[in-house]
Amino acid sequence: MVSPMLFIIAPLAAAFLMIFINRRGAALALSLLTPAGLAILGVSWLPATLVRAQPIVVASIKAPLGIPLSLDALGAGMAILVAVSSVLIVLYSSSYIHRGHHEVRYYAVVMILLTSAFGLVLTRDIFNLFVFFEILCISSYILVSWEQSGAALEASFKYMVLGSIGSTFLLVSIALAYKAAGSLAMADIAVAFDSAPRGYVIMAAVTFLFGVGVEAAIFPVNSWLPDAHSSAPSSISAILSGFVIELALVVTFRVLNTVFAAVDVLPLLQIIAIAGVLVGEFSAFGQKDLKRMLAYSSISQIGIMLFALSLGSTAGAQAGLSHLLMHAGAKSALFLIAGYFILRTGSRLIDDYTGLGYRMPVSAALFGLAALSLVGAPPLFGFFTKFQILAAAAATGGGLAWFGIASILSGTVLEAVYLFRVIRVLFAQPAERSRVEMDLPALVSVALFTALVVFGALLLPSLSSMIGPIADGLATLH
Amino acid sequence: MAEKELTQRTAWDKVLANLRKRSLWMLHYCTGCGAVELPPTMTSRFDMERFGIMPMVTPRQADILLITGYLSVKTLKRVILIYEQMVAPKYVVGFGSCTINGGMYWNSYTTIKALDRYLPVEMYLAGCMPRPEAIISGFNSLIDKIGKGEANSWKDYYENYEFYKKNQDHVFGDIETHHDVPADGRYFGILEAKR
Amino acid sequence: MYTQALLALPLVGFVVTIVLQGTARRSPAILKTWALLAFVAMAAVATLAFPEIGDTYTGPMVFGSSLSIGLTDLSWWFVMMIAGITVLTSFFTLGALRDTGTYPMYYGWLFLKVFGMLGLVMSRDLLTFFIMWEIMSWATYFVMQQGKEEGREAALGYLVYAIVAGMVLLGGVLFIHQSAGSFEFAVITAYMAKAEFGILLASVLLVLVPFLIEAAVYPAHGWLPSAYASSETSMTAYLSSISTRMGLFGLILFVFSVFGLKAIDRIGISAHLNLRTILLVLAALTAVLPTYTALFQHDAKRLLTWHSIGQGGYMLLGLATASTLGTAGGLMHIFNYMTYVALIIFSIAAVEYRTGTTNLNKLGGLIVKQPVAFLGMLFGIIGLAGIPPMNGFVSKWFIYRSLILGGYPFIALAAFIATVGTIMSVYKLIHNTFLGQLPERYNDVKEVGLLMQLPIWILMGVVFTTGVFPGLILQWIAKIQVGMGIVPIAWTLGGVAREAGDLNMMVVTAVFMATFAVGAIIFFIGGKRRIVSQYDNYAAGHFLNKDVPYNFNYNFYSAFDHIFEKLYHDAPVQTAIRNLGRFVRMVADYVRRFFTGQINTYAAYYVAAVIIALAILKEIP
Amino acid sequence: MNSGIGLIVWIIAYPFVSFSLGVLLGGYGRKLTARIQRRVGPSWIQPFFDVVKLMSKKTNVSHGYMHDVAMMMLVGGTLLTMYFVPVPGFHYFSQFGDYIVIMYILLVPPLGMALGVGQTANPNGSIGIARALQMLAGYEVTFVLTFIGFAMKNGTTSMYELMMIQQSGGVATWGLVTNPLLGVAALFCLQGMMNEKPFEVVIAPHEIATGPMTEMGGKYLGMMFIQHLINLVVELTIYMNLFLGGATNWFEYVAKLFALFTLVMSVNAVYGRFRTDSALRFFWKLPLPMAALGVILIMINGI
Amino acid sequence: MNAQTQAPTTSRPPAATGAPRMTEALVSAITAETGIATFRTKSPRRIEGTVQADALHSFAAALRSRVGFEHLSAISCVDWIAEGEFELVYHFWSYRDSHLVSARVRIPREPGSMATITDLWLPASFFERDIHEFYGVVFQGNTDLERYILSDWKGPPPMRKDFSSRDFAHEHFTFKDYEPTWDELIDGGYHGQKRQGEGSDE
Repeated sequence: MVSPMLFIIAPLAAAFLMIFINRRGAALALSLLTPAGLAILGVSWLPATLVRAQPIVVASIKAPLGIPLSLDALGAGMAILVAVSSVLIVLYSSSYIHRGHHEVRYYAVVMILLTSAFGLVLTRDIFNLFVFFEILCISSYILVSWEQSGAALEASFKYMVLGSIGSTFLLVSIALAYKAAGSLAMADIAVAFDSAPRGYVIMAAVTFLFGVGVEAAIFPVNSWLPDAHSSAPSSISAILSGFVIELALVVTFRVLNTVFAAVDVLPLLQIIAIAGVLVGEFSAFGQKDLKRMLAYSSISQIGIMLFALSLGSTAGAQAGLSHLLMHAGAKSALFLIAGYFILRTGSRLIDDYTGLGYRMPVSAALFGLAALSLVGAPPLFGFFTKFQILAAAAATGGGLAWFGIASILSGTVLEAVYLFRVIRVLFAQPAERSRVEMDLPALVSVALFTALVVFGALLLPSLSSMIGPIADGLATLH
Repeated sequence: MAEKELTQRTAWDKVLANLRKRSLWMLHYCTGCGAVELPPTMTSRFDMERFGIMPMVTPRQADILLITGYLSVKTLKRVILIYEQMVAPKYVVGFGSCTINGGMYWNSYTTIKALDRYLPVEMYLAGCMPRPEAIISGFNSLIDKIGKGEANSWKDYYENYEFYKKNQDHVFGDIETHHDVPADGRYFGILEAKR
Repeated sequence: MYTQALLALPLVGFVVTIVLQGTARRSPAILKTWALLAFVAMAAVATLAFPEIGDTYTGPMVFGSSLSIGLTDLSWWFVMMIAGITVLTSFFTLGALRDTGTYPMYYGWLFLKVFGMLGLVMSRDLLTFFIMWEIMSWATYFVMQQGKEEGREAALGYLVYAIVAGMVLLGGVLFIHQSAGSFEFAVITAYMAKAEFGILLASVLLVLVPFLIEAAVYPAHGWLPSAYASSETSMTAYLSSISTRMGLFGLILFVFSVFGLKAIDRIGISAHLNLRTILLVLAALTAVLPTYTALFQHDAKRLLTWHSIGQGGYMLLGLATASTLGTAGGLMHIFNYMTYVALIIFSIAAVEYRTGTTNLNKLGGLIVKQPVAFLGMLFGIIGLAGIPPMNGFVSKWFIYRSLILGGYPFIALAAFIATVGTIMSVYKLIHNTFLGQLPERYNDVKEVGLLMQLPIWILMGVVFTTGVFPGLILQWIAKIQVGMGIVPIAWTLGGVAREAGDLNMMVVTAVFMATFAVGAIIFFIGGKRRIVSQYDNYAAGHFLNKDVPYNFNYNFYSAFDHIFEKLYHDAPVQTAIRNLGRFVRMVADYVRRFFTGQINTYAAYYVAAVIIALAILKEIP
Repeated sequence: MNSGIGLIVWIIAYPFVSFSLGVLLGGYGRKLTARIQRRVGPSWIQPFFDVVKLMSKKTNVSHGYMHDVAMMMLVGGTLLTMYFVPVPGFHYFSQFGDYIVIMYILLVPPLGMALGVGQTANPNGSIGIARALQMLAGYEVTFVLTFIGFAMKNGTTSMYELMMIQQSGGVATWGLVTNPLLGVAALFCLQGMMNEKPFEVVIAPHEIATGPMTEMGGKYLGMMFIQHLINLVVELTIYMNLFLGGATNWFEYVAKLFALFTLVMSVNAVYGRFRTDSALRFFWKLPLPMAALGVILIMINGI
Repeated sequence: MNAQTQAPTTSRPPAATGAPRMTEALVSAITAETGIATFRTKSPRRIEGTVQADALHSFAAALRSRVGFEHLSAISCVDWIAEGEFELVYHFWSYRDSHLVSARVRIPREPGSMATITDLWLPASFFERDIHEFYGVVFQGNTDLERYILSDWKGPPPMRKDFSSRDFAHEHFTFKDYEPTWDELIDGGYHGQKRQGEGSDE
């Protein structure tokens, strides 16, 4: 079987190759083929990882000097999700990104972002985690500022400042961990922290939480997200909202859950999650700008996922991960369609889309379906995932859990209203009726994303068999 | 009234006429100075209701159309519309000398001089204006006529409608009363459908 | 076997309609005939499914429990009503819906809505119930979009209420599942019988509130008038006849069979002051206030939608008494109301089809031009006002008798006040449309085609026969009452047997026909009569013609308007809900300011977060 | 005369008996009003002459088929109510319909008239009908409340049983005596139900030309008179059955009829006419609270 | 006759203030303010005078604004057929002084036209229509002189002296041949024909 190291090497190689060839066609082909190949790689590794995690020996250097990497079920799952999403998004970008001069560089940076994403999932070494985290942030800054407009530059600057604050906190946490464990491997650190004094571990855990938390858009520190997602090109906002912040969330939660297991951080996470849900929904309610509204919606959805994961039960973890899958599909679809709405009407305000539903019927229908699933209307996939989360929360019981359920339910009410306000504007009386449908590649990618969301329920039986081992990847680190 | 008309009445007609005469409802077309004579006839001093006579508001419900004074050309149009809206058998009672021969307005260019050229008048009450006693006696004689079945002036309007129509056109030209009088006559069997 | 087929058919219909969608523009006839055939087949399957009452069929496994559907007496009663009214509506739209081009997915969403309703009615466990409830409310939202421009605005209003109801119900489903341990109705009933008071109260409230919202009971009725009035007319007929009754179905199912009457009566202080009394008071308010709002409406459809709220109040009145006569009255009223409101709205649709407007101030005198529509509306309004010999009277008689003898005098009075209000607004409806002077512009109006007349004739027959022979309906209701755990009503073909009370509609109608004949004889004894033109009218000597508007339509009940003007314009409930909306927008605005956009505030948030997190973690051991 | 041949004969004869009673009542009423106004007044059977004259009119005017059917519905409805209201010796039909049925059948004639008047396309008529329906919310609501109180107290809604309960103890158990509040409130409503002044705004001759009867001429007005006369008898009998213990024999029945009618007509002879909204306010300010108080008293000691 | 054709400015004059004046003071005030000296006291509280036709409009305006006669109570017309003239009498009334001023204007019968004063008083159009209908006087500047009392009248303006109402009545209407029988009872022999003979229009 091909070594999982390819996850890191292949995109890097593709990136440099593209820069070297510097031809749009080649760049596009490379950036389509690499993630597709990795997706197949992930699928090939999945059955093995379901049995037990596969450690990867890098250049035959043993610990403690070597960099411990390992591919477990969760890693494989996330890898497949990332790869498939990026294939579709690159397909969308081919018709969305105008044939500008440095388009090749766009694809190169995307490839680097992919590398860091796969790296984050595989690494078992805390410093290695820091390195991949830094690559991820930097490539995000570049991509957010892609349109070189005033708003984009300002947004990426804000994103960079917060990202760097996060990195410093992460470094502090790594320093504390290294002092305690003497080794950078997560397994050793975990053992060290068990015996370390409580205050010491709490400081490390909190700094780590808010270090990586910035990228995972955890509530108080995610204020960069609305500006970044709304001024980034839609394909990039789809990548960011689609799997980057979810990936960071999963990684944060996994490390907190295993390395800093000594500290019971779950109640704190629940409080943060519920706050995130409420703030996200209420701010999205008053929005006039479509992409900004979707960005706030991502904040609340992240809150829901974090709430599910932080319930502590396996049912909660499984529900959270399946919701993550649904959200990746639905939110990406919404962002990509929003991209074309902006492209066609040249405006980002919802009120300017009157009658667009008649001029772009297919995309408006897909927008409706994605919104329906996000809100959780049966028989779409979103209903089952949201129901599982609430059922898991009800199972754990307790005042905080029921308050969480209440806030999620009221959040859904707000979400339904502001999403369907857009649909009412779309299907209002149109000025003129000339068809301006999306281009074919974009339409194909959005259709596939929406297909995942609409027919997700059919995946449920197969998903429930795999979700077990994937979920306990969150609790154990091998 | 043709002699033949009187003798043909069956016993049932006689009984009916005697019952019908006990209830007469009046519609006053209060013009000129006659209207003021009616309140005393209706109230407690003379009490017209003893004879079953009651003032009514709309032409549909009235039997007697009481013209209580002079009629100008303009108001005659309204009177004819009201007369045609009444349900037969109906009786026009001219009140005071103005309806008989123009009264003190005999030389006016706008008042009509003889009511019976335009409407079939059942009875005139002479006087400028007749006192309540005269009104009561007039109505009593009308009741007797109805009882004996002689009060058939309303058929006259159908039988020689051309005469009345000619006079009306002479005075104020054609008006639209939504009534086809000859057709009504044939429909209700008053004109024996021969003309 | 028929039960599954019954549920599958509308789903197939939905899919096929989407496929046929392309043809809708070229020839709408294909789509319309397909919809009609599908609905007729569905009705046939529904009748065939009668012997399968009682057994349940399990569907796919979801969250560890299998979704199960099955027919009970109550659900079969509702299934037949849904099937019947759907066939009639689709038959009516065959003629009425001229350009399905502008209503792209009219039939598609109708199929989905029927699927949702049938599923809801046939669900045998809590999870299926909730899933079908959500599908139905989403389908209703999309069906309402198919009307005029303001239909979309009103539909969003409905969506807010529906999503709130859906989420509260979801909370209820979760709470019940958590406390009772399973979604099965039987398990829940057993658990609720001996559940401690707090859990029982919470689960009952969480489940009843959404049903009251969906059934548009008094405080939560704001969404219904504009949503129903602005959708397409035959859809208004469909929605107001059966769609609002799904909330009531939920109420009946949960109060009587899932929670059980004994559990419900545990909530409350005494026999006279318990949950059912609150329901009665709400029902009385629902019956009275919307009916008197209907009085002041200028649009025929809006007037009738206010009535659908009012009549919903009557049904709830009957059901909340939980006595034999009361529940029989409530159940029968659901059927009765469905028949005569559909009849009235179909005749309004016939008038709108020809004159193009339903504005009561502009219509008049159409009895001469559209006699069949007039007859339909006449039968309908006699039923709606609840005057013998139509079926509306029978159910109202039951409700009155149970309220009076059940010891609720003032609620019975409220019910009668509502009846008087109904009679007034109903007469205004038929007077302003069909009676009075015919305006010049409607001179060339003709009667509607045979296709649109057929449903009107059928419904007239149903309204009259079930009025004269209420036994036909009461026999099903008796079966349902057994299922609901209530002493079934001693029914006879003409009404109610001797000891339970005195009503024999056959005798009442027979005597009425005899006396009517006596009236006819007296009429023909009198002299000949001739029909005259409408301008041959008493106008104090004034000459009437076609350019003299001589109609009394505007501000028909001026005395009431004069007395109740203030109360009508700023109804307390509507302002309360508007303020709530404004409060949510204000909070949203306030929260949005959290994201200031300056980087220094973000950094400050960052530091604050870390400090707070450290503090929290210090506290938790 | 509750079974067999006696029943058949009575069913055929009853309309004529009731009509002649109505004529006597009508004549007596007009005579009484005249006497109050120090006038001689018409003959005792003046309504009979009026009806004969109206029915023998030759050229009747109709406005359409609904106008004709409405007249039949009008007379038919009142006769229907007449059969269901028990009178001494005849209560065969009250086993098929209790007072709620009667209360609704009472609405059939006004609805019939309203439809007929609507077709005559005369605004005076429509205004009259609008006023009649609004007045309904005044007196009918209060009368029903008194009935509800009474029915709840005795546990039955059948008028015949209520009558029997009142007759059980002679005068002491009359409705008016046992529940004076309900009885008096119902008296006010009786004045409204009979459309007598001060609640005569419906056929206000001066303002709206006798309201609904504007376009009714000839036999149409005749049939309305027939209905009005029979209605007089029926409504007085209803009040008598509910509050004056009905009647065991015909003399008592006729005596009570004329006594009640004297009260109603004397009030009618001396009062002016309320406007619609002031009439409604009157009903809601005095009789309704009185009836409500009566019902509360029943609830307190009754149940 | 300079007929003012601008739109009638019917702004109400401010109500006159100050103490009510006596008749002589008023006469002198009128002569001073309007410059027309023909006005004399006719009787207590009534002042009368003649005005030239073309001077009337300015006289009326002055009277109204400066002397305080705000109310135009009537315009009447007299047909002096002998002199071939119409005489229009304008009656003005002062609320404060409660005096009536009547201005007499003579216009020749043939053209029979006069300037309108509807621009000062809109109600004046009512009197002018009346006079036009019954005398045929044409008021320049009055936009609607349409007939409204004798709506069906086809003949000449009936109040003019040259129109004999009696002749018109006799030739247009036919009288009933009235043979009273009751007079024999009273004075035994006074038969109707004497009454037919002489003209009975005195």
